[in-house]
Amino acid sequence: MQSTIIQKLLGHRIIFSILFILLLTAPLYLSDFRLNLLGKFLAFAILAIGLDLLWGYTGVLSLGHGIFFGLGAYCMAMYLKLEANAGGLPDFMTWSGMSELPLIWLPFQYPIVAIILGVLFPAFLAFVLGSLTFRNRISGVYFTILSQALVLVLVTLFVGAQNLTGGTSGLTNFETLFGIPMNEASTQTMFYIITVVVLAAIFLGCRRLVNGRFGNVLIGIRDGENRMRFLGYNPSAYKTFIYTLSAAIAGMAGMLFVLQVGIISPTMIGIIPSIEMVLWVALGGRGTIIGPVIGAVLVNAAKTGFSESYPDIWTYFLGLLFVLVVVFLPKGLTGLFETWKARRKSQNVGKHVDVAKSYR
Amino acid sequence: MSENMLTLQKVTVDFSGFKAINELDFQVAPNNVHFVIGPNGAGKTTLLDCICGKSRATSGAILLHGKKDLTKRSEEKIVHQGIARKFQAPSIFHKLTVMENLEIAMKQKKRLFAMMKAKWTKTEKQSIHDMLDLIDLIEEKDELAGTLAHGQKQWLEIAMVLVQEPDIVLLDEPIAGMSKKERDKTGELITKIAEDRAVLIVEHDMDFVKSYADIVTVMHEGQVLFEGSMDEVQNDPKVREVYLGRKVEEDADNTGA
Amino acid sequence: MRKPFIAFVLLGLFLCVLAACSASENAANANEPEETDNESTEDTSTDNGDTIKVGILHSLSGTMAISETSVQQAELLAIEEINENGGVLGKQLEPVVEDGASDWPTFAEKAGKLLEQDQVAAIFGGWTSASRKAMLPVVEENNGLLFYPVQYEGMESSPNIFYTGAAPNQQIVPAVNWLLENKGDSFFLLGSDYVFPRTANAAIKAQLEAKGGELVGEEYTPLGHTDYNTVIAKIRSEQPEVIFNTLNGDSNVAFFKQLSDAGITPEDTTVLSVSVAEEEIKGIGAEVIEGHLTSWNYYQTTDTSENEAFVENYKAAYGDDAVTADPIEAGYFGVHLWAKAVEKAGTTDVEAVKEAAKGISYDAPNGTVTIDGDNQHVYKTVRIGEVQSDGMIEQVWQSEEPIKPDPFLEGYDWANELSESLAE
Amino acid sequence: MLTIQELEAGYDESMVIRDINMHVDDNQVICVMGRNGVGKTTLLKTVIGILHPEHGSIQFNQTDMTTLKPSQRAKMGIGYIPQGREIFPKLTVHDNLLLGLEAGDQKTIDEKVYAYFPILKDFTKRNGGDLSGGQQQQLAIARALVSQPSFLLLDEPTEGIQPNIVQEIQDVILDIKQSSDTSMILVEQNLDFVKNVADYVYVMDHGSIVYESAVDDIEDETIYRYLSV
Amino acid sequence: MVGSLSLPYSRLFILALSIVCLVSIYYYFYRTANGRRTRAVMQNRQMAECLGVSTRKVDMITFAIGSGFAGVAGCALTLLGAIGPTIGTNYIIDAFMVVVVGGVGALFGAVAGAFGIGIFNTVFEYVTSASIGKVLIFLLIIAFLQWRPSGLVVSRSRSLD
Repeated sequence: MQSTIIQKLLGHRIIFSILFILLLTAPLYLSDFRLNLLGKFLAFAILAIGLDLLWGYTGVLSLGHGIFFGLGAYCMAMYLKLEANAGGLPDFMTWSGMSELPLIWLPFQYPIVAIILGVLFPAFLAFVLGSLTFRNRISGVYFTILSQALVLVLVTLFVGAQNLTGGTSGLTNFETLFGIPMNEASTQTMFYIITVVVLAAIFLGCRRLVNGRFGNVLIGIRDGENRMRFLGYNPSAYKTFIYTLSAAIAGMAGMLFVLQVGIISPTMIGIIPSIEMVLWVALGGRGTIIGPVIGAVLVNAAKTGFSESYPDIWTYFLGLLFVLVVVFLPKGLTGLFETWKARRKSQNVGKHVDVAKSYR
Repeated sequence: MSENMLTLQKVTVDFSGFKAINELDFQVAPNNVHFVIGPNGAGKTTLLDCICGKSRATSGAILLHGKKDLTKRSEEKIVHQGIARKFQAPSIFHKLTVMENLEIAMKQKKRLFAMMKAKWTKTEKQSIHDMLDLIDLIEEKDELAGTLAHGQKQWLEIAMVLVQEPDIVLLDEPIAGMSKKERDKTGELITKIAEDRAVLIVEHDMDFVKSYADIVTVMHEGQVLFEGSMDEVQNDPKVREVYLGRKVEEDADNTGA
Repeated sequence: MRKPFIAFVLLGLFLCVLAACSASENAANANEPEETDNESTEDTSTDNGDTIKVGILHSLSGTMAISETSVQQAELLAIEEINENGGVLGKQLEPVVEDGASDWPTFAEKAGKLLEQDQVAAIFGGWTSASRKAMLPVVEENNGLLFYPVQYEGMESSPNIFYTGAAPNQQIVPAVNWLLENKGDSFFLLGSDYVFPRTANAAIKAQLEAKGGELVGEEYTPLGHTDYNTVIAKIRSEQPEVIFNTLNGDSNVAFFKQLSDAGITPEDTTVLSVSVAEEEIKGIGAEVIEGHLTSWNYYQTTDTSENEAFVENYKAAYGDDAVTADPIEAGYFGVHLWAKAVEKAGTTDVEAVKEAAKGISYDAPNGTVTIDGDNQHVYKTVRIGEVQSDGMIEQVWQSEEPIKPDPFLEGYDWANELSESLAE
Repeated sequence: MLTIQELEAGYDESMVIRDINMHVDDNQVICVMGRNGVGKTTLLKTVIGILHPEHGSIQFNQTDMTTLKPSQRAKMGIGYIPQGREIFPKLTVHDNLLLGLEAGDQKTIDEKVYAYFPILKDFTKRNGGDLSGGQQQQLAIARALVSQPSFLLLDEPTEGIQPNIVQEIQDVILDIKQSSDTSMILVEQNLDFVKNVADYVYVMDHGSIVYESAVDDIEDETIYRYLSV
Repeated sequence: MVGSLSLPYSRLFILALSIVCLVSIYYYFYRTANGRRTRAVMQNRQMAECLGVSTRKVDMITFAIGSGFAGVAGCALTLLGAIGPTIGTNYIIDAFMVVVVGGVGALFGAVAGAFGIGIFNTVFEYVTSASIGKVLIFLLIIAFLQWRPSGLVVSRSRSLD
């Protein structure tokens, strides 16, 4: 018994370490352009982990994570924009007839503040919406709809307040970060490495969180929220926390996205991207930490691959992929392994275990 | 009054016009096994519901130790006051193992951040182990709870109530679907846990009630019809009329097989 | 048992992804066999072998696909014409098509792909200002060339972009002047809420103030907005003589329908639109927009011999129902302008082509267009037309000669304050 | 009428019942006994089709229905009264009964069911969820009876019901046996009642049949042994 | 132009159409056998199946009806504005919000919710702008849900979870 556990751990660790090292060394064998793409996918993977924490473990489906991603991304972009303009007004502000930097932009002159706000701001918004809804036991489809409405409303606001946000065009044309030119290959490689490290850290952190007692409480809330109340838990607090945490993670992903892609615009944070994010998790398999990572990377790789090979009809391929997964793999890719494992197990039971016992 | 652990004063629960409980006065004394019986629809389950906060009393007060009013508190706060409840249908967590079910149920700090730091202590492990032993699920401790048989699920849920170490235990039909032996064991367990706490049980099985009740309350149409020992209950003509129906003897047969 | 297994599969999947990435890279390289060893020499990298690669980057999916697909088709038509006439520098042009998917970060990604991966000689693409702004840093970073075919708000001049659509002074400014002279001086500004309408209206307001026009209302609605009742109520209470319409896309359909439903006719209030061309009129329905005005550099009805041939070829290629419009034409002549500049430069090298392009002229369907060496915009003729019941636009006025592009409105006194605030 | 051969079924991961062979003749009442958790409910769920067997077959009137859906089985004349009643809480009593007609050809509710359970007649407009537990159980039985099934599956119809209603329900089951040619599989714990109503008895333990006998030859001792461990 | 209020025929037609749709949905759900089946499947799918209701068929019919009504709504929209492949996204949120405010599974609630949101939307848009109006509506809905968390029409259940 003991030794198999050790074996498990070992197998586990080593494989994941190899994966991690493979990702870390990707700059050696991928072109700058491909590396940049992979970095973008990994930023999405970070977001997907957070989303799965919320959906797969706590049972709260948010169709509005794009907005938290976006808030993180905008916080970062606002700093980059100010730095690119060297203290001057961003171009879109002058077009909109503004003469000085609006109050809300002032904190973003400082990179550290911008990075902190990029996490705190989405977290705060999620905290407010979460406490207002979960406290009143608004959950299930009600919450999902509200989360989607939040996206719609905020994106409309982002587009509308174009003197503050750059409107539909979003923010782009950055130059330096901490004075380092952003678009140079070496800088981009650095961003990529940072992304890999953040991904690994969030991956391990979230796995720790959900594998212990805390994770069991989350599963309890997912499968029987009311029952948990009668065990003395306050599910609203837990749900609010996870929602907040996952928003913060999404914000982080957004910042890493902006650094590597160099643009953020409302199209990236709206309803459709928000739904797509849920699809990554569903496709990878919810209720596992690794599933969403696979899902996010795979879907986005497929998206890029298809659209490069078949620019006219790639959307059909992608649609077909989604349909196939939904029809044949309702539990996602990791669900495939679960079934496989269950098969194996029931075969084993048939062979080794006391028959009478297995009948219960 | 103050020696009562729990006092219900003129409690009414109104489900849009239908009064499931109507101006009910009711007390639970410590160290007692207190059964509530009555025909279906008499308000027994609703009584438990409003004590533990699942249903809200429309009027009246529920006092703990004669002072704290529970009617406005949230479910989890009531649990923190030492009141634990087992529901009629087993509502354990199917995707968690037996062990994990007990792990999240047991008495501990259940606030968010405390839970994040929670680790197994020796005493916790020991008490869970004892509990598993008691309910005969040691071997199944790493099985998913969903794969347990019906009776085992009931046991697990009773265990989940007990590991909360409550002062007042509310049990809704704890022996439904159990064998004779399991019932006896449940009964013994209930007697044992009542040594230092109050146990309030809703049950149909008259044999069981007869064997373990210290006090029996008969409810009818949302009110207390009669309260006393099982013998007194059985000999009360009002009770016989509304509840037991025609044949008392056959009840014993029905439930005793 | 399970976790290591997952991990192995993961590893496998990851390797597949990597393999896919490098495979497509190899594939890209395989297309240019002679080139692999001298990647670093910029000059030859784009015109190796018998072909010159050019990128076509428009939205083929998403909300903008309807508009952008026709521009893409026009550009492909132009490439085909050039190839039939022997190509450029004796080499055939090879279009590499990518889909911007109506998503600005995707435009940036694909522009990067075209320049870094495919090493195209030039990109023809974009429609929305947002997509151009997204591509701009990528194009500048890689020192590529972008030909952008749509009228826009101005206030921009990238050394790596050629703007073949109208600058504000080639569409909006003359339209406002014409309206003031011919239709009345109370203006209501209605636009979608994004950079083009906002910037355009800022200029219009300055112009109205200088010329004695009166601004009675200004409304912005979100992109894709379709309920114009409240806006129409405001229009009704203000009773403007002219509505200057900078709505984009679908909103136009809703607006014109609801305006006509409300019983407001061109006789009461004339709407002049700057984003409604023949293509859009098909969608709106000619009956509800008939009699209203548009301002462009080109209509399908424009009377030049080049246009006659262009419309004929376009219809031959894409069906009799296909209509041409200003951005389609701008996309079309953009390719020809670039080809001419390459021929003149004798190379596809970006700096050389930019140098050669200065002052170069082409007889486009809308008349002769000339690249302004100062700002890489194009001299164009301005036209105002009235929508007819058959969906065509009949010209009611045109500028006497091609107007010099002035993206920063530097040549207009009333715009001084505006352009000063914009000058960095 | 119904033949079960080598049936093996269970939930996701574990097999609950194994190697069940059972035969029910026309107009025969079969009782299945056994401690809780031995697989009786699982057996009935497999017969009605909620669970899909891993192995084995179920024949009904010479048709193999192993792969049919529950609705198809219901239409072949099998009525199911599940444990825990499962009436539709937000449909009226009348609508609940009308849904019982789905399986049969009748268009209206037979007065006979109201004769069995007169209380339902008084409550036709009430929502099912407003009834007491015993009344809900009566509704569940009535709902299964309205389509006049030729075969009934009853899963502990008297569990958790107040005694006077238990008596009524037992009377109804007896009456169905005596006055119609309906066959039944009845899961029941009360041996006296079983002796009263059954023609043949199966006892299950650990997911298999461990004892079977015609009701007249039944050995009380054996049954008590399996029921009370 | 009739004063400040004008009701074009197209709008009147849509109004009538909505009423017809509403009445027919009500009739369908509460007065027909199929409606009864649908409600039964909604409440206890497995039991409905065991009674002989083909849940697959009910799913398909319900989905078809739902899509059909969405189609009717789409047709109505052509009388008002632009139709494009992405038109759905503009309305889906509003449609969902109506259900949230009205209460899931409640026909009356949906109607009341639609009126409420529609009226406030118009007022807010007139007073402020289209985008600020949307924000205000959202805040209003959140506030409303603090007061009635399950929407206007609450469907109560006594079961745990």
